[in-house]
Order: sequence, then structure tokens, then C-alpha cells
Amino acid sequence: MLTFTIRRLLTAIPTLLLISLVIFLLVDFAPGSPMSDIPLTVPPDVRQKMMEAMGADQPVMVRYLLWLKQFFWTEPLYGIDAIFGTDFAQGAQRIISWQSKVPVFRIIGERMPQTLTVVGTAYAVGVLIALPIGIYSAYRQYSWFDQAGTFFAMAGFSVPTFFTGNLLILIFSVKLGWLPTIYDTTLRVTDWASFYKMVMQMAMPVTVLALFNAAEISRYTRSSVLENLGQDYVRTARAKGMTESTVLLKHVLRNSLIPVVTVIALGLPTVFGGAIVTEQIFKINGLGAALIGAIHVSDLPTVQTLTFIFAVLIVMFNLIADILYGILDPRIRYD
Amino acid sequence: MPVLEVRGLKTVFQTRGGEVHAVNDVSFHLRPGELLGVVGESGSGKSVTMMSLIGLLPSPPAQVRAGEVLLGGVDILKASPEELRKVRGARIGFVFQDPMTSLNPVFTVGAQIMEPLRVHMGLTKAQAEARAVELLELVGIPDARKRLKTYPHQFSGGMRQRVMIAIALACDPEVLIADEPTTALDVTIQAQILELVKELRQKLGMAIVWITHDLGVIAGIADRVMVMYGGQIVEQAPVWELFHKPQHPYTRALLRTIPKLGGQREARLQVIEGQPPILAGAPTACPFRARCAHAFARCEAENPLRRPVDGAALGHGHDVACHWTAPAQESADA
Amino acid sequence: MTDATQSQKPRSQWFAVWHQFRQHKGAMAALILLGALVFFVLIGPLLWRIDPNFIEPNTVKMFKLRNNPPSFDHPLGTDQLGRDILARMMFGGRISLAVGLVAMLVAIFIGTTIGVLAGYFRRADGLLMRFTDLFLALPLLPLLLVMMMLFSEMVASVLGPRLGTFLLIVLAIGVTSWMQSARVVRGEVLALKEREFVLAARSIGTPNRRIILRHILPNVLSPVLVAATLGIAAAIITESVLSFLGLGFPPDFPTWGRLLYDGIDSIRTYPERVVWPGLAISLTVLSVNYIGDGLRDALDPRIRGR
Amino acid sequence: MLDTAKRPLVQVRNLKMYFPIFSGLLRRHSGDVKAVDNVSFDIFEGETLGLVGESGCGKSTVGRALLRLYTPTAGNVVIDGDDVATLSAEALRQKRPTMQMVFQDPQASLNPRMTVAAIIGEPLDEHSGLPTAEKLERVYTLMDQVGLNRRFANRYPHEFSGGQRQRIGIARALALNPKFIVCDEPIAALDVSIQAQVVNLLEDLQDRLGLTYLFISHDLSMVRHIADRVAVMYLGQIAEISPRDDLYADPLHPYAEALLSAVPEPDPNREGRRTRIILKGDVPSPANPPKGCNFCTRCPKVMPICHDLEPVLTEARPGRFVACHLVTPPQTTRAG
Amino acid sequence: ERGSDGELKILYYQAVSTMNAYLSSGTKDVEVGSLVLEPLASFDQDGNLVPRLVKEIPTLENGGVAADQTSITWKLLDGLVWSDGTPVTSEDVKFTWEYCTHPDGGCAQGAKYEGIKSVETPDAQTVVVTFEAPKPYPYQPFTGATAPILQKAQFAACLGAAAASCTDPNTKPIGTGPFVVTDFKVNDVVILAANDKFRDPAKPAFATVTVKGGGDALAAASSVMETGEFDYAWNTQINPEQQTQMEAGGKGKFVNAFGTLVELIEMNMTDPSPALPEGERSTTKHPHPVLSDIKVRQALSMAIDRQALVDIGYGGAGRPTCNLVPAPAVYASDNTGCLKQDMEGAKALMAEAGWTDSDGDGILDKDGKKLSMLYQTSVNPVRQDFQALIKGWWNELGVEVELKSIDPGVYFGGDAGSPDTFQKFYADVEMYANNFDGTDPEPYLSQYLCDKIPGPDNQWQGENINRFCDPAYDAALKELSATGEPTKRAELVKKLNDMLTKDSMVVVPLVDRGRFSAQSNALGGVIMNSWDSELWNAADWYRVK
Ligand SMILES: Nc1ncnc2c1ncn2[C@@H]1O[C@H](COP(=O)(O)OP(=O)(O)OP(=O)(O)O)[C@@H](O)[C@H]1O
Ligand SMILES: Nc1ncnc2c1ncn2[C@@H]1O[C@H](COP(=O)(O)OP(=O)(O)OP(=O)(O)O)[C@@H](O)[C@H]1O
Ligand SMILES: [Mg+2]
Ligand SMILES: [Mg+2]
Ligand code: NI
Repeated sequence: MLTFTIRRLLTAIPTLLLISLVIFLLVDFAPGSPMSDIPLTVPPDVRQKMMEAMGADQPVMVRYLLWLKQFFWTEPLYGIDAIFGTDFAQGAQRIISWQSKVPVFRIIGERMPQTLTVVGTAYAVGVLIALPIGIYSAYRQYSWFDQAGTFFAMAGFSVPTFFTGNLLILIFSVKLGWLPTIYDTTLRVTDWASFYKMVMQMAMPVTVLALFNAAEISRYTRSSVLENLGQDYVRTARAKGMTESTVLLKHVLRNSLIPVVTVIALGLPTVFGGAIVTEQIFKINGLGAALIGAIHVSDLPTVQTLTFIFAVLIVMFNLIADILYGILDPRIRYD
Repeated sequence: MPVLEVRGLKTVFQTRGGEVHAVNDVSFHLRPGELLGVVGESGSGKSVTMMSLIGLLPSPPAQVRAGEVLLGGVDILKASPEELRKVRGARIGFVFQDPMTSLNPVFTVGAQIMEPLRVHMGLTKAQAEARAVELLELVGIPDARKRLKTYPHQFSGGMRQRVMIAIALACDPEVLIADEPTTALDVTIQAQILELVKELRQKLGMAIVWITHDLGVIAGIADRVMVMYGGQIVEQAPVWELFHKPQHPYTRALLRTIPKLGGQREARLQVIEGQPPILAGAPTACPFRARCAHAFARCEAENPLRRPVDGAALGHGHDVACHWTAPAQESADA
Repeated sequence: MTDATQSQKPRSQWFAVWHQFRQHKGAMAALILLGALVFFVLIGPLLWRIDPNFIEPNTVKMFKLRNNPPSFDHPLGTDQLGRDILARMMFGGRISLAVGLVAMLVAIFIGTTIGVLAGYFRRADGLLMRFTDLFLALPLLPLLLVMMMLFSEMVASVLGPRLGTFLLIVLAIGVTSWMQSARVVRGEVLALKEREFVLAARSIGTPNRRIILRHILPNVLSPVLVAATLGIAAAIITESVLSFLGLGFPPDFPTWGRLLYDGIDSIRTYPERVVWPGLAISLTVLSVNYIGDGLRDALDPRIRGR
Repeated sequence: MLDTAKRPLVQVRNLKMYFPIFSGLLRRHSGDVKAVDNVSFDIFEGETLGLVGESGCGKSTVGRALLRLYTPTAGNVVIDGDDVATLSAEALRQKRPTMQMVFQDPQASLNPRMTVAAIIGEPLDEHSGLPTAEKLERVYTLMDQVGLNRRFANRYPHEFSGGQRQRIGIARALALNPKFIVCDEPIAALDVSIQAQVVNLLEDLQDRLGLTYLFISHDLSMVRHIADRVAVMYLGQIAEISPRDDLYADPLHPYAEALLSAVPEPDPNREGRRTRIILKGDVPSPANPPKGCNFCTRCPKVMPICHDLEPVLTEARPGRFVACHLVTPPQTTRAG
Repeated sequence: ERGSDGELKILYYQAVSTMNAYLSSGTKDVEVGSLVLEPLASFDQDGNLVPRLVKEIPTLENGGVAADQTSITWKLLDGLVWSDGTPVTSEDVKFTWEYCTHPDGGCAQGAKYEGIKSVETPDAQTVVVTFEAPKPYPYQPFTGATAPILQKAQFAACLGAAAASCTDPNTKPIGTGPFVVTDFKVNDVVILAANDKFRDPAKPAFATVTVKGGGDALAAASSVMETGEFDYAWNTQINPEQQTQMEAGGKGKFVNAFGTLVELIEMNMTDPSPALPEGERSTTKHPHPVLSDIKVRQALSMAIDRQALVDIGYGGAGRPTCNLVPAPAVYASDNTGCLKQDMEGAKALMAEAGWTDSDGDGILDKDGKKLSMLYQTSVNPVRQDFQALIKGWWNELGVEVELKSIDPGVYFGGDAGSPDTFQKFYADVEMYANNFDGTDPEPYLSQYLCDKIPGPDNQWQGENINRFCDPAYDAALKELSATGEPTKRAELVKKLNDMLTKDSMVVVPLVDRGRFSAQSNALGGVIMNSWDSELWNAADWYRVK
């Protein structure tokens, strides 16, 4: 298992380098320029100067190599400095956002908490509602509960989050006035009152996202449980005189979760990627919003860095899913 | 008094294509310490009969329509699901056909053996573990304590089947039902298991139902044999009787089809032509009539009842369900 | 023998498929529903002959026509420019349904091809799966922007602006959404490849290409169908996002996705503007899903025989 | 069967089939599963060679390597004059019609989504280029030959019983008029009453078409019935090859003896009397076979020499080849 | 009393990226920055300069502006201190100039400091700005929210290439304004506290300010007018129905001020045909086959009902206009000829131009060519409605119209590689909004000079979007830049405005768009200002109790 992991990590390096290059070229090649949100009142020669100051006029390969160096060398040094109070970086140039002139990693640091809390909670809640629904649907296949579950899951897929999000806002904020529409990223949970506030502001985005996630995962769970219910070992467990709940929740579930857990693991990078639409609707300003904002103004360093981190996460979680598979299923042995 | 007595069992599957009458009016009994062999071709209802006994059939399609299953004199078919559950694994042990898939791949062997011990006998973890080691040693798995912590996939087929037997024996059941326990195994391993069962019977003295299609296996271990065809018991006899004085045309044909290791080699194998019956609808005629060399008009009109051959009470000696009477001198022993 | 030879004319298996399909109540209901939707968008405009983009040029009259509630003249009311919503729904449905279906086909085609190749040819596996990772990691928006920039004029000059845009959108959506199905198909093929009937085909001397076409592909149908039904929903929604970004159809082309997006803005004042397109999309997706379910059963001879 | 008619159709020489094991960081080749290790035998034209042995001993691998479904690691397989082990891809394709295979699991070896006609017709599509009508006619002829009703042509495999499915598999194998058919446990998955039908069919076909079979099975009674000569395999190697009757009457190799003794007899009298040789322990892993004789870990008659020296298959009695130090004294083994 | 009114919550749906106006110049950044950093003088709601850090506005009369108009002298207030307590000196002002004109700095407000020869500091409170040539309007440097004064001590290390890496100064600048930044989250939220060193001890009334970003205009308006979560929301440009509905809620009101922002259509004077080789499309090499005819342009303009556009798209936030320069009042030409739609007149003009519907298909043609226009703009709901409406009117006129909408990031991005930028203008007509900074329209009008035509040779970077080129216009502009006398200047500006609009119709102004923000009823003291930052008088804002 260990050598498998190491080997996969080693092969991931060239893959990721290639991915980073492709992303860089792609983002660079895309139309649009970092000047698009500069007012038209700013004359062309000034725009030209601003581009030069960002280094945006350099050849693309030069910028790519610089980014590589910054990402893999300078930024880790700053990371070490931040943790140990050393000064290895010695003021080397960090990756700086073209739009805000702030180091991209600072932006990521600022945005990570809200993305993780909202999208992460939503994912967790989604999984927590999806599992029982999926299990019960399979256990009572073709019952009305199962039919309703199918319908619910399909509706969850087909209704976009911008619709459900706005609907919730209209009902719970505008009409009823119960919940805030704007997410306060500066809120720190220190006591019950602030915890209550946090819960209130998370309620709607978490609901919207959780429903969306739950729809998909409940489907996977259902089919996986269905498959396992027909297995011989289930009959063995019953023949041993186990209660139905033991049979279902111990024997069947453990096996059914193997594929589901990997699906969940593969879905996790999206948690870090943020939920672009939902973040926008509820003004959460997480990583998703950062990425989309940066794309809109062609803030190449930010787009590149964020996207590359997502790529790393995707590759990592692919690996984690494989390893999880190996851990959960004793039959699978890597190497 | 028999440990297990089944009377008039009837099991039906509700399918999209209509009802499948998989078990029709099956009655038999099992004496303490006896090994009852059940043979019959695939689909004849052997497994369904046994699973009906303890409610292991999935309930939307399957439905036990009629019958009594008396375990120690008490009808367990009328028992509540919870009571039935307490019978399963504790008083009736079950070994299934395919050792590769019958064990849960994600739990250790030890955990799976200990489960019934803890549920039915209320043992502590340590006690259960000790008993599990004992059981594994009983079924001949060396180094048992270490093996408890391994997973089924680390065992060979024969060892897995032994584990299944260990699980079935865990709570010292009165009855052990083995549904084709060696079909998937190699001859050499099958020989090991058969040897083991003989040994265990002597040691533990429980009653066993042994399902198989292999007449050779039956010949080696059974006391009494039941032949099933089309969801019915067509013949029932002590093992020697059955092999030497088969009465039912199906039994006779079956005995002829198998090549023998010893003796003369046949130039050509005998076959039973035709297809097994489709079990749709309650039987009104003999299920074997279409393939029967001796079939006559009555076979079409009426489903034969079991009748004693040797004068003993029905179910205790040799009986057959056939309208045709075999000539006395004829014997399958060539 | 003679009567036997007559009765074995290779009978159309589609008949059997259809017969089985009809057994599936949900699928039949869904088929009827989808049929109704298709009828609505295809035949509807022939019966309801109002130009979906018609705006009354006389401003005084136009102002009277704006934001009308449902009436006899406009069964679903009119929008903020006095355009007939029913006509827009019908016209928009044509595009949305077409985009959804074709884009899904494109995605499934790419996904299946890559999945099959990766699963079947060991050597290609690593490379193709890394390729899939790459696509998963690529940011969608710049990718679409680049595609549109590079190809829109070229395709438009060859196929004309309408068809060109359509093709490009469909390709763009397809190219960016095949990864999931590729993964699923690959997994399935890896297992299928070891099945004995594939070995049997090899022992006959069937070349790989035909083994794939004849033995592998028909057997990965069911995961592909699942991916396909989900793909339609995703494609319809993605199209609306594309329009929203100006990457889709010209702004005077209503599609369900765009109507939905536009409707969101007036959800407070005229909630029905969201409901109609939302309903249409959801119904399409639901019915396609159920049809997929039925089709999966019907195409599987094992189930069909029951 | 006259001695003069004996012409080897298949000659296998030193066939090895190793499945490599890769391990470590760099996926280095660190060992092999020696599924078939140095196997040689002939199959004569028109005869049936039975191949028996425990599960996992390499029977199927031999069969598949013979047909070049696996590319052998080493050795030659000469079938009807051509060395199949080294033929080029296209030449192999041309050669395929002469050699065919019937598979163990009739369910798994038929594509569930193809009709019977399509399955049987597939080899014709690939090799004959017949027009559709003729092809269909040929399919019907084949179905007649294997005793399938022509009306079933448009059915799917799942609509058949196991025996019928196996007939479909056999019809497919016959489609191209092969000379040599590898039957890989063709009856293992079938019900007893149906096994007989299939075996009879195979025998009839052999008589009518002059086929040569390699009949793989672990059902020793059935092998006794159908085979002319029998090879007993253990852990990738051949322990004994003998004419059928000799083997069953007097197995020379201890493994063959044990194997035969384990077969249950459908006769309570004899079953009661028999003494079985119960082998102890498990089969060693083919990735790590024991030193010396393969069977030395379980052999009831094991001698010290067995742990050191690998016995070589030699003709111990006329027509009987055995690899055992008991039978063939050590001086004739490889060490000498 | 300072800090007595608690928290002020402001929503900028486009979130703040930086507090340093010299690095971004996005309106949102400039305006929020103005809470902290101040210029020497700002503009009031009427566009008049009012002193901020200086004692008075220098003029010719008071001698602050040299008679030859080549220099201007500013006198800083006495006792002025930065929020860190150090005194504000003329060195800081001079440094600001150096900062923005550093060649490697990429200063976004470079235009404000153009033409300056030197900035001298005779004493700590006096700043003398000397120009290279006489400046009839010498107030560009150091005025308005776009040209605030930076603290030299804080920014000394941030000159030139280092500007971008000065994260702390850029996000938490030390200023003289009523507030100081306490927390800054990029593109998300800025939290400010009252500046205890602010020169007016009674102000500001609010103790803290939260400026939150995210969402869109509708959500922003809703948060003030419907849910009451915020006190003030910037740029709440929503459609008129929603305006009325939200105002009916009674929680707040919309505030509005008209400035120079005009939604307009540009007519392409060059041929954008894709048939032309790349590099010649939309260049002066090929005049537009149809739009070169002034009658067509006029007819197209006459077919538009500007009032209807306002009623549908802007409501209170806009008004119809025929001018490119609608304000300040002195410069606004009194031309109203276009306000009334005249479809018949338009049709007549078309006929006059030789366009008739000879085949009766409803589309005009001439010499066998149909009259068809490609009409592009950026993606924006209002603009798409405008496109649909105008297409309807032009169809009525007999013109076939094809619509195109482009992602704003691409459209306004100016990427020379993209075919879809508004500068490239690969369309017949295009729509966008334009305005000018401050009150002086001279640089704005100079965009339409012949030598500012975008083309491949200048990487499509010119500002003369419609490729209008008239020597008379160039001459009139030259005269304007040499004229200092206000009434004369006003006349010239009007003339130039009319040359582009009424006389030639190369620019078709549609709507004069105001600044339109939402204000809670609980907030007092807001005076909407379209000439400077909207938050220009945030120090005077207070809580209505
Ligand atoms: N779930 C089910 N639904 C419908 N019919 C069923 C079901 N399970 C079993 N049957 C039918 O019941 C009959 C008896 O099946 P059973 O499994 O008891 O046969 P068997 O004698 O055990 O055969 P085998 O030797 O193959 O195990 C068969 O005809 C089978 O088709
Ligand atoms: N593709 C493969 N890769 C690695 N090892 C293999 C492969 N195929 C077979 N083996 C190994 O080779 C050995 C021989 O396998 P084979 O299938 O030939 O046995 P067999 O005698 O046919 O057994 P059975 O009776 O179960 O069919 C086994 O140990 C098996 O695990
Ligand atoms: Mg069974
Ligand atoms: Mg095999
Ligand atoms: Ni955009």
C-alpha cells in the first residue's frame, strides 16, 4: 500500500506539471484582459503601463516559469517563514493577484474558512441525508418511499441551484424575514449568540447545496445497497439469526459504502472548489467566487494558482479514493 | 420423535410472469443424529424447501402458502419473525453452496463466527473468541487463533467452507442444513469436507440435511435420501434401498446418467431427454410425465401421491410418488 | 423441418425492445410526457403562430402589452417587452431539447470512446486517465472562451451562424462534460474484458475493433444510459449558463435555460416567469430519466425475457 | 485405434506460461506466477486427451496457451504443422479456424446481448465472408448438428437451459470446421442430467467429424468416460500421462492416486468400503512452488530426495509417462 | 459626536480589491478608498471643487493659479495629521506625484498627472505644481477621489515595481479621511473604524463601517430595501418595476444623481465585413458600405424611442438624452431633436438614401443588397432588452438586425487577440456606456480625433471607436485645448458634442444614466454625488433615530 501510494504520488508529478502548463496556456490564451474592469476613462497608454507593471507583457513561457518557481519554491518558503518565524524567503516576489495586488495565497487563506464551513457542511449534511434515503430506498425497493426518493433525486439534479437559492431567499428572507441573505465572513463563533448567527446565515446555502449533493449520493447509495442486498453473504447473516438492522446496517452497509465512499471522496475537491453559483447568490465570497471573479477579469496568477490547486486536489483525491478502496475492502491489495 | 418435521409445505413465488410453484406439498422428517440426503436436478426446489423452513426467502416474491414446520414439536412457521430469528443460527445451522460469496468479504473470519455466539448465546467478547478458536480447530483449521483475524479472501475455498460449517455449528444447533456445501469445491477438498462431516457427526450427533446433485456424495454419507423433482418429493428411501431398488423413473434415469469410476465403462452415457418442468400453476399432473419413458394417461390426469413401497409408514421406509410400479427384479445396480 | 425454417426469419429485436419497454409504466408515462413536450415545441409553433421575438414597434401599444398576466391572447402572459411567453417557451424548447440531446450524445460519445479505449487497452489506460484528470482540472470558463474565440467564426463561415453556433455550443458542452462517463465506462470495461465471452470472441479471431463494437459496447449500455439521462439535464443548464455569459446563442434566441435565468431577476414581481421554464426543464429531465430506466431494462435481453 | 493411424496433431514442447508479478516502487518484475511450467505432450489426431487436476493447477492456462489466447512465455505449440506460439497476428487469425475452444461457463461465455444466430454466426462473419442467406443456412445446419431447434435462432442465451447454452458454445466452436477443440471444463457448470447430453454430443461430433479434443475437467469419472488418454496436472506441471484404462486401474503418481481415491462413487456399498487418501494442507502458490518435486509438500509417500530434485516426466511403462522419483529412479532425472 | 452612531453597513456588490486608487481605478476601489485617503480638493454634488486638505481652491483671482496658467499653488490646512498622528506635509503631496508617475509603477491614474513638469515644496504646507504648457484647466492633479494623497512614510518603499508587493500599505493605507481600515479581506469585506485623528472632532458619527461585497444589483437593492440588512447599497441598477416594488416596502429609498455617463450606440464608419482579410476589417481602408451615408445613420437614430428605453430599462435611474456630454450643465448642448421617435421621418430618410423595399419582403434593399446590421453589446439584462427593442424598431424601419452579446470581460478587455472587443468593432453598430472623470470634458472629446482610431498598427488600442475622422473636429478640439475662458470653452464643447451627435450621428446617445444607489431610511446625511466618490461626505452621515 505504501509503495503504491508513493508510486502514484511520483507519477502524479509529471501529470500535474503538464496540467499546470496546459492550464496556464489556456488561461493566457483565453480572450479578455486584466484591464476589462478598468473604467473606459483610463486612456490606452496608461493601460499599457499597468500591464507592464504586472509583467503581463512578458512572453508566456517566461511568465509560466516564473509562476512555477514562485509556486514550488517561493511560496513554500513563505509558508515555512510564517510557521517558524524564519526568513528564508528574503522578500522574494510572491504570486500576486493582478487585480488586487495581494498575494494569491493570502486570498486563499482568507477564503478557505467560509468555503470549508459552508460547502463542507453542505457536503456533510448532503451525505448524511443521502445515506439513509439511499439505504431505505434500496431496502424497500419500488415502495412509495423509493419512488418518492427517485423523484426527489431527479428533481434535485434538474433544478439548478440558482433557482432554489433565489426561491429560499424570497421565502425566508424577503417574505418571512427570518434569515439573512448576506453571509458575514468576519463572524467568529465565540459564544452561543454568535453560533446562532452562524447557523442562521449558513442555513440557506447549506440547504441548497446539501439538497443538490444529496440527490446524487443517494442514487449511488441506493444502487450499491441494492446490489449488495442480493449477495449471498446477506443470506448467511440472516441464517445466522442476525436482526434485520444488523444485517442491513452492518453487513450490507459496510460493503455498500465501499463504492459510495469513493464517490464521496472524488466529490470532495468540489468542496474546496467552492460552489460558484451558491456562493454568488448568498454572497459568501469563498474560493469559488474568487475563481470566477478572477476569471472574469483575467487575473491570470489567481486563476492559475487556484485552478492548479484544484487540479492537485483532484489528483490527490483520486489517489485517496483508491487508497480508501483498499482500506475498506480487504480483498484489494495494491502491489 | 423427529427433531424436525415438515408437513405439506408449499412455497410460491409471485413473479411478473405469474406464480411459480417452487415447492409443492413437501413433507419429511429428520430424526436425531440422522443424515438426510436430498438430491434432484437444478431447479427442483431443494434450496427453496430448506430456506422456506426458516424464512430465509426474500418475502416480496416468495410466499409460504401452507404447511407446518415442527422443530421439537413447535411450529416455527407460525412463529413471529423475532422468534424465528432466534431459531436461525441457534437451533438450525445453515451452510450454503458457494463458499466464495457466502462470507462477508469485509469482516474478519473471527468476527463472523463470533456474531451468532454473541447474539444467541450472549457470550462476552472473550468467551466468544475462545469458542471461535475452538470451532475453527474443530473444523480442522490449524493455527486457529491467528486465523480469526484474517479475512475470507485469504482462505482457500475449502477453508472457507469449513468456516461456514464452523459458523453453522457455533451454537450447537439441533439441525444442520447443508445446501450443496461441496459443489463448488475440488474433489480432493470435497473429500476433506466429507471426512470432516462424518467426524463431526460422530462427535456432536446432530441431525443433518445434506443437499447435493452428486449421487456419489450421497452414497458416501447419507442415511436416508429424498429425491426431488419439480418441487415435489418423488422418492424417499434409505440410502442402500435407493441405489439398489430405485422406484421412480426419474431416480432410475438419474442413476443411469452418471458414469462410474469403477466397473465397466459405458460406450455411451444414458441421458434424460427433455426439459425440466415449468412450475407455473399448482400441479395437476405428474411433473415428470413429459420426460418419462413409462408415462401413461393417468400421469397426465393426476399428480401421483407418495405411496409406501415396502409397507413401512409413509416417510419412514421407502416411498415413491409414481403411478407406475417398477418391476421387482429390476435394479440399477448393473 | 419446413415449418421450423419459416418461423426463424430473423425477427426485429426492436419489436421485443418496444414490447418490454411498454411494460415499464414509469417509462411509458415519461415517454408520453416527453412526446408531449416535443410535440409542444415542434408542432406548437405551427399552431401558435406568434413570433417569439415580436415586439410591438408602436411604443404606446407595446407598453400596454408588457407584463400581461395570462389571457386568451397570451395564455402564459407576456414578458417585460410584451413578447408572448407561450411562443417563447415553444421556441426555446426546440433549442433546449436539441442542445440537451445532441450535447449529451457528444459527451457520451467522447466519454464512451475514451472509457472503452482506456479500459480495453492496458497501454492507453494511464495516459487516457491522466487526460481525463486534466479535463477535470481545467477551468471550464476559460476553456469555453478559448473554444468560442478560436472556432466561432470559422464554424459560422462554414455552416452559417445558426447551425454554427449550435454546433459549437453542443461541442463545447460535450467536450467539457464527458469525464464522468469515461470513468464509469472504463471501470465497466475492465470487468467486461475478463469475461469469458470476450475470450471466446478472441479465440474465434475477432479483431479488437469488432470485439469492442460487438461485445464490449452493448454491455456497457446501462451505465452509459444512466450517464446520458443525467447528461441531458446538465447540458440544458450549461447552455443557459453559456447564454448568460454571451457564449451561447444570440441574445434574441430564447432557450429554456435563458428564460429561467432571466426569470430569476423578476422572481419577486412575476414568479411565473421562473416557473414555466423551470417546470419544462424539470419535466424533461424527469421523463428522460424514466425513459432511460425503461430503456435500460428493455435493451437488456435478460430482463426483456422475463 | 491402430497405432499406424497415430499422427500427432498437436505437439506441445516445454510450454511455459508465466504471469509476471510486478512490485516495488518502480513496478519491477519481481517474480512470476508459474501457471504452466515446462509442459510437453502430444495429442494425436482423432483422440481425446483428458486433462485433470485441482482447481488452479493450470489446466485452463494450458488450454488457452495452446490456442494462443495467452502468448506463452516459452515453448512451442505445433498444431497441424504450424507453431502457434510464434505465428504473426495475421497468420494466427488465418489459423484460428482449425482450432477452437468450448468454455467452462456456458452463461459467461455467451454474450448476453446477442441472439443465438449472431453468436454462432460470429466466426462465420469473421472468417468465411459468406452471403447472409448462406450464412444463416450454415447456422441452422450447425444448430441441427448440436441438437438445437432452429426456431431458437432468435433467442438470447438467458432463455436457454445450461445444457442448451453449452450446445450453443459448441456450435460456435464447430462453425469453422476445426480440427482441434479445447474443451475447458465444458460440463462443470451443468446439472448432472445434462452433463450426459453434452458429453454424448461431443462424442457424436468427434465420431462424425473426426475431431481432436483436449478435454479439461476435474470430474474424473467423466474424463474416464470420454478420454482416450489422460494427463494429470499438479501445480503447473504434468504429473502423469497415461492411457485411460491404465491410469484408472493403476495410477502411478501418488497425486494421481490420491485424486482418484477422492472421487465419490454413486454406490453406497463401494463408498462404504473405500479408503480415501485425504491430502493434507493446501496447494502451494504457483508463484512460489516448493523446491524439488512440486508435490513434495503434500505427498503421502514423500522421500528426502523429493525435496531436492525435480523429477522429470519419463516413460515409466510403455505409453505411460510419469514424473515421480518413486516410479522413475533418481538417476534418470535431470541431475544425472 | 464621533462614533456615537454605531455601525454603518454598506454593500458594494462588486467587492473591493484594493484601497489604493492608483493601483486599480475600479470605481468600487476608488470610492471605498475615499473613506480613508483624501485628495486636496473634491467635487461637490454640483461638480464644484471644494477644498478638503487645503485652505482654499487656488484660482486666477486669488493668485493660486499663475497668470500664464503654467502653475498652481496649493496651501495645506494647518495642523493636518495622518491617522497615525504624524503631520501631513507638502512632501507627501509631492511623493504622491512621484509615486504615480514612476515609469515602472503602472499607475492607474497616470492621466491625472499628465503634463506636469515638476512639483515643488517651498515649505511644509505649500505645494507648487508646474505644467509643461499652459493648462486652461489646472485642477486635474490631486483632486477628486481618483487622485488621493498618499503618506510618504508608508509608501516610500512601494515605488515603481515594488508597488504591487506592498500588500499592507495597499490594503490598510494610512490616510486623513474619516475612517481607518481595521480589517481587509480581498474582494470580500473591508472593516473600518472612525479615525480618531480626523480633523473635525465631531465626525464621523459612525464608529465602524463595514463594506461588504458580493452578489448582484438586485440582491444589493434587496438587502437595503427589503431585508434591511444594509444601510446603503451602491449601484442598485434594477428594472423600473422592481424599483417601484422595492420602494413600496418603505424600508428605504433610491438616491440618484446624473453625471456624464451615457448609454450610446456607435455607428461603425468602416467596413466590418468578415469577407475582408484579417487586418483590414473595420479599418479606415474600407469605409462602411451603408453607414457611411449620414441619412441612414440619422434614420436609425430617429427610429429609436429613447423615452421607452428609459421606462423599460432604467426608470428613475436614467433619462433620455441626445448628447454625448450631458453634463455639467455649462457644457450640455440643448439638443432635444432626437427625443421624439419619428418612424415616418426615418422611413422617408431611408427612401431618400435610396433604400427601398423593392421585393416586398419587408426588408429594404438597394442595388440588390439587403439592409442588414450586426448589433453587438456586452451581456447585461438591460442591454439585451435594449437590443430587442431597437431591433424591433429597426425591423419596422425595414432593417434586418442580427444581435450579438459578448461577455463583458472579453468585450471591454481590449485583448488584441480576441475578435470580440468593442475596440475591434467587428459589427455594424455597438452599444456601451461611456463617461468622463471629473468635470472637464476635453480629454473625453479628444477621443474622437483622427489619430485615435484603433487599428492593427496600434494593437486596436485607440479610443475613437466609431472611426470618425473629420479635420474640422480635430481643429475645433485643438482650439478647445488652447482656450481658458470658460464660456468660450463651453461653446466649443457643445460644438464638438454636436458634431459627433446631431450633425453626424456617428454617436447615437440613448440614455443619460445616473448614479443610482439605495439608502436605508435609517441613514441620514447622504448626498448623492456623480462627480466624485459617492461616499464623499461619509463623514457627515448619521443614523436616523
Ligand atoms: N426469487 C425467485 N423468484 C422466482 N422463482 C424462484 C426464485 N427463487 C427460486 N425460484 C424458482 O424456484 C424453483 C426451485 O429453485 P431452487 O433454488 O430451490 O432449486 P434447487 O433445487 O436448489 O436447484 P440448484 O440445484 O440449482 O440449487 C426454481 O424453478 C426457481 O426458478
Ligand atoms: N491472467 C492471469 N494473471 C495472473 N495469474 C493467472 C492468470 N490466469 C491464471 N493465473 C494463475 O495461474 C494459475 C493457473 O490458473 P488456471 O486458470 O489455469 O487454473 P485451472 O487449472 O484452470 O483451475 P480451475 O479448475 O479453477 O479452472 C492459478 O494460480 C491462477 O491464479
Ligand atoms: Mg439450490
Ligand atoms: Mg480453469
Ligand atoms: Ni462574465
